[in-house]
Amino acid sequence: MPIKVLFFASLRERIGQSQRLLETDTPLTLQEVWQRSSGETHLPDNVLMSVNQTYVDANSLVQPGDEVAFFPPVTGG
Amino acid sequence: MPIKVLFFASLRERIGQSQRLLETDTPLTLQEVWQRSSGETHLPDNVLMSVNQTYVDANSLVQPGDEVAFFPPVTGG
Amino acid sequence: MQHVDVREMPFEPWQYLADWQAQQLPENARSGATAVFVGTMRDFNEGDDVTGMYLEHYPGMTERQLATLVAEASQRWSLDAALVVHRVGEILPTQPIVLVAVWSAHRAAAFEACRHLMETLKHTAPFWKRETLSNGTVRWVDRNTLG
Amino acid sequence: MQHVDVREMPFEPWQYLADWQAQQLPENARSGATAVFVGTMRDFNEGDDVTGMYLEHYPGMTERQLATLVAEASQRWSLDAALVVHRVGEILPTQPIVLVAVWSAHRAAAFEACRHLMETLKHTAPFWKRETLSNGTVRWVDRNTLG
Repeated sequence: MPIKVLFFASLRERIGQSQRLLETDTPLTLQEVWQRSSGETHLPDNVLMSVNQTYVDANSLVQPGDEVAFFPPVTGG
Repeated sequence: MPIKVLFFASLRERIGQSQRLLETDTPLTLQEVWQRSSGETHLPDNVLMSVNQTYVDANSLVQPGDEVAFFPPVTGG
Repeated sequence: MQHVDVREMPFEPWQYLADWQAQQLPENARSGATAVFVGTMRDFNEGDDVTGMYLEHYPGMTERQLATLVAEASQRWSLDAALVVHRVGEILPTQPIVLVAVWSAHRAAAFEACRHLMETLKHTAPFWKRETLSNGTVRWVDRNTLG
Repeated sequence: MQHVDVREMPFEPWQYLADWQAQQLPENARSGATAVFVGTMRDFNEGDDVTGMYLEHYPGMTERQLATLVAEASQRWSLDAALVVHRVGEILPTQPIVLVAVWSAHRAAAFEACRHLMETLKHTAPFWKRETLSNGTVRWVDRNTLG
């Protein structure tokens, strides 16, 4: 099962894509998911992350089949 | 011009009247207004007072023609 | 825009807000943040079942005191608009008693002004509640709930 | 009773409240205190004239996060009911963006829960604003206003 990676808002525009599938048979760190999906080496401090639609921190592990999202600080309400 | 004295709510029921006119040619203290209108000697601590529909404290002077009200703590809202 | 309405007639707060905003508030005064509080008569108080209530007020001073509170809050928080509606007379459980609404450019101001208006209203506006309990007892409420 | 509505369609907050309360809230859940906040799109931000806004969200997670915030607030303040409505998509100045309403037995709980819900929504619910300025510039809002 691939990992599904989503990007939103200004981050989506900067990365130049809204969705990416990462093929993997083993768990990946969020840093690895970021590097393989964004093409950028460094995960910026102010990027928020979720796994399976729940907030996580940058140390979380991602399992094959998970849905990961990277996005900028939220500005609703 | 007489001083018009009003009583409200539980205080009105205790004093047994809602309105009283005090004839006077000179200013009275609120203590004097209370004594002459309520028939009670002591002005209770928790009684609120207004002169001409504005809150005042027990040391205020009342002029002939003024409207004075005595009432218990308010409980609206 | 500031409005105070002390009334015997029941009112529906959301309909009142819709009508007042449509008729009294220009569109540019509606932008930003609106905070609203509605107090509704409960059917219990201090552990007893309450079947009815009479709200006495001081005609003249009540309206004047509410207008003063609204004017002070409007100035302190730079409100675009403020509205206070309060029932008097006979009130039944589940009927709205009080509506406080404020319009501001900023949400902190809206929240704080609305809450402050409710607290000062409860502590200084001349209203007195007389409750009728389910056992027929009639009693004056002698203090407000904390809040 | 808890409800979250993330919607593209404009809504009139007072009408929404009237309808929702009439259809969803039993009379005994309406008693006590109701606190409401409405956030409306302004026609200015950071000193610039704003003519339009697009609100992006994360379908699925947005609803889930709002439901979590509502459930947490409902438990923490023993709310009788809570409602969150939030627009997404294209929004015009003076249109309502967000409505938060809570029903409680006590006014302090109502005020605090309503304000807390708005603050946590603004800091954790996945929405992103993209503004169009009067000079044609399009920009992402990069942080929320304080407050």
